[in-house]
Amino acid sequence: MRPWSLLLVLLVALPLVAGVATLPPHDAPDAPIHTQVGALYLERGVAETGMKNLVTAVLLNYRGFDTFIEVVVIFTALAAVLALPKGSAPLPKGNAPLPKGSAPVPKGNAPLPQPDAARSQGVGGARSREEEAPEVASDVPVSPVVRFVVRLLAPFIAMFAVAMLFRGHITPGGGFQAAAVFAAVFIALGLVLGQDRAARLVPVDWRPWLQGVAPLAFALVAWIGWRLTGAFLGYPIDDHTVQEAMGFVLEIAIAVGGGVVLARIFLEMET
Amino acid sequence: MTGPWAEALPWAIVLPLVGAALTPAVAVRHPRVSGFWAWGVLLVTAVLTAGLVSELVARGPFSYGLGGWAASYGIELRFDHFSAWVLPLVVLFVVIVPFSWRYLDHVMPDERRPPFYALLLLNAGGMIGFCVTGDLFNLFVFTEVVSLSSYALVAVGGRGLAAFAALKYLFIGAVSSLLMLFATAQLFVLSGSLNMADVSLRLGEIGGGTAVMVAFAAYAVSFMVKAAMFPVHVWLPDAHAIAPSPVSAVLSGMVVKVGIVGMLRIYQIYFGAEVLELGAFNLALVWLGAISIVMGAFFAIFQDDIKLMLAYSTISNIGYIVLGLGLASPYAVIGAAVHVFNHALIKATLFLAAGSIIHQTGFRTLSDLRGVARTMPQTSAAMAIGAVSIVGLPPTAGFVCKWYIALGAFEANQAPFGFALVFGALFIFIYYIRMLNAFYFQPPVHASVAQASETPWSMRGPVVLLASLCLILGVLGGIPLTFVEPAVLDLLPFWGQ
Amino acid sequence: MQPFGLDLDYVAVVALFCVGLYMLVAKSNLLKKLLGLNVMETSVFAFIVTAGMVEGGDPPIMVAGTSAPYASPIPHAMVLTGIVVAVSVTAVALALIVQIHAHFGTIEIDELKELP
Amino acid sequence: MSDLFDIVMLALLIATAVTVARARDLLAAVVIFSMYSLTMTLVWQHRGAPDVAMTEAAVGAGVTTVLFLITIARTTRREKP
Repeated sequence: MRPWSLLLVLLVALPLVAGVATLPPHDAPDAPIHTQVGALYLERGVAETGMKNLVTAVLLNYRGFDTFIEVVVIFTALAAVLALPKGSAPLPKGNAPLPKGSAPVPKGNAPLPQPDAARSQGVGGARSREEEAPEVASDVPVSPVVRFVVRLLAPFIAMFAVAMLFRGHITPGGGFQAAAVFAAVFIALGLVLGQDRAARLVPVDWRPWLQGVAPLAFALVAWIGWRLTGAFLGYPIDDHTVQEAMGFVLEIAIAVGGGVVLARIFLEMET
Repeated sequence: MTGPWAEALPWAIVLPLVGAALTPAVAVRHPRVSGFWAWGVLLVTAVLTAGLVSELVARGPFSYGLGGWAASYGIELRFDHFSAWVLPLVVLFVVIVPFSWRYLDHVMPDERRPPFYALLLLNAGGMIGFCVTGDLFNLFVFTEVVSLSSYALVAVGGRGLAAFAALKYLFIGAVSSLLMLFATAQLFVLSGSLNMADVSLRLGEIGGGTAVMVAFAAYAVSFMVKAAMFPVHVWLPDAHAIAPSPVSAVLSGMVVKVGIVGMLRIYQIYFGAEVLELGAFNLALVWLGAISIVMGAFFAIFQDDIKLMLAYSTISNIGYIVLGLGLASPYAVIGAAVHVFNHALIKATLFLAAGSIIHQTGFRTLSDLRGVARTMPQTSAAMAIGAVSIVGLPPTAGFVCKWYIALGAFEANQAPFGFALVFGALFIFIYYIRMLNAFYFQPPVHASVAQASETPWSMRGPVVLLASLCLILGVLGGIPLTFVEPAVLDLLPFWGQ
Repeated sequence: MQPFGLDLDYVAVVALFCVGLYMLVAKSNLLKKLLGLNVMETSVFAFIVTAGMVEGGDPPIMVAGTSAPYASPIPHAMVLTGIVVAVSVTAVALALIVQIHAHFGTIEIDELKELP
Repeated sequence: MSDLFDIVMLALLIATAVTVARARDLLAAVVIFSMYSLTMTLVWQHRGAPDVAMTEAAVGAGVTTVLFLITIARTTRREKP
């Protein structure tokens, strides 16, 4: 297998090297990437969007639709994890659920409503017992020092994320970074305190709304922009207060929605 | 110049996506509500897309600058004749979702329904976006929505093997998406723009070059993987056979077409720029298409499992489409473009009918399903119509496109490929004869087959409707043809002929 | 710097891409494959960021007192989107891997293929 | 000077990537992968992309690594030779 893999990698590498070798040099100021749309953004960005951090301006304003679809992608990941079957129990032996109205099968042939049901029954159990127990248990005893430090630092890290969130339009940072930090704090707490207590941080009743809050907020802001400017996801170009407000709504929604989605993926994988 | 419906363009994409985000909240008390919710959202989306198509028919292609920014400054959505594919796509979704209401009973517990329907809606929204976006990076992001939801949909129904098939699909699909991102970045570095029309213009100014060619190759490989063409088809059979039947219909009928639509978009960029001599690539497409046809048909013959057989037949039919595109003669390209839709219709019919049979009897192989036509006459008839249609016999939808592609082969003086096409159809025919023989003329071997009852109406309705559409479009096959013709004739001058 | 007419930064990116691809293709362990995929993804992001930089350029954050050149903001926005997409794909893949292990007791492709 | 930094960093990146590929202990591979991400973070910070660097540090080195670690805890730590 290995020689073939190396050959394949080489086959891919050669065209790629040839491709990148003929690109315009990357740090030349007159490369197309610096003279076309990008240059226009640099020139007019602050005036048009009211944001000093142009990456945030591109993310939320010029290419806001990309970001919309991007939050949809993380939501998709959560929906995917939630839709997967839970636990490891194979289907009950010999009588996988029969549709109603069908008689018992005369031959010893197990019906196969699910393609993998019968094929895996014999194998699954035996194999997993052979395997040695996982060397890293999921509920490792955590040293009291670590526990203390994590609990001590958690609020401060969360505050750092909040600061990053609210200054995202003038300094590096913004919704996604805050979301990732929120999720990291949550996961750290989950590992230290046990997930039951961590899970309480995201109340069950709110979850269905919180996990989808980012796409929903985007749709709302897109609608408001449509009413105000006549263009989907449009920002009123000369009203910086409204622009800023719309931007903040999006940033907060991305941070909360993204954080909740990542936290829930963590919870789902832990159980 | 634009009418009222042009305003609906972004909402047609956003509606299913937002509907998906709301699904868990809507269904929080009664999980089964999610099915009706998804259906309602899709119905409204279908109305919106119908409006878009009517706008297209009335006033020709139109575009929408998101955020009020002009085309190459912000993100542009563009609705042209190839984007019109979103209408049949959504309509098929509308038909497939009611089928899944009852079908899911033996696939998953109720509490997993909301995320399942959310994934279906995301899949639909992602595909709509993919078809109408005019921005290369946006195209990539939509690809990811479609792919990610597809990986998950493969795995929802089963445990071990389904997860394995989904993971295989995920690895191959992720590499193909990555190649796409790489190619997008390369074109961006070369042209400084992400807007398709703008990139095309600037590539024309730059002229050719190795980097331009490598970007094209990366795109081509990426979309070949998405379309499951011959050398990179390995992910398809397991994934499509193991998924729950409504999902198989979606994946086999529509998601693989993402590769075809993407390929058309890249053709538009490159031929507009006239920077590459793509005759050689067309020839490669023709050969790969021909090999896909014969190979898919060949493997299909030896399958006993009906869903696996249908999955292989998808590879074969993608071969037809690609062959038609590669031949680059008007007839062939028109036939291929229409087959994108007709194959979706036929494959949905076949997978839903197969799903009904599996649902009612609990068996999925030909040898177990002997004599099923006696107890499930309507479903079996639908299966038969689908089979006749996919072989390409006259009074059905499949005939028109394959006839056009074959005509195109002779028109382009590529008669051998015309014969390859006919041989492929013959191979498939042998298989379906075997299937129909087993269904209709052999005595049942299992009691559950002999005593099976017809499916409930929520499942039988969609199947019967789709089967009759196969027949109707066979008779009225001219309508989609005349619709696609102007788009194809616009594109052809650049096509390398 | 461009020895032999090759852009060293770009070549390093391709090298990382290839290491990742090799892991993805040659390794039998599913987690290793997924790590390879992540290495590939990061390398493509590195390519985009590299392409967006400019000699002596500043981050595209407009602060009074500094003057151009600035790096282009679009590639950065693209990579941000890409990173989020990558973590989504990774999360789904990991969930699938956990399920495969729970069912078959192994995450080695070689052993999974031997199963009936 | 900046050239030297670049060369060292690129070499480090390739070295860590190769080490990830060679490590038999999956736990080690994941931890080295997180180092790879952090190195990438430094490179991007150096190339005028602080936003991207922060995201990669939080998402690539943080969240992704933790998800990998959970998976290892629930599956197995050794790669079969």
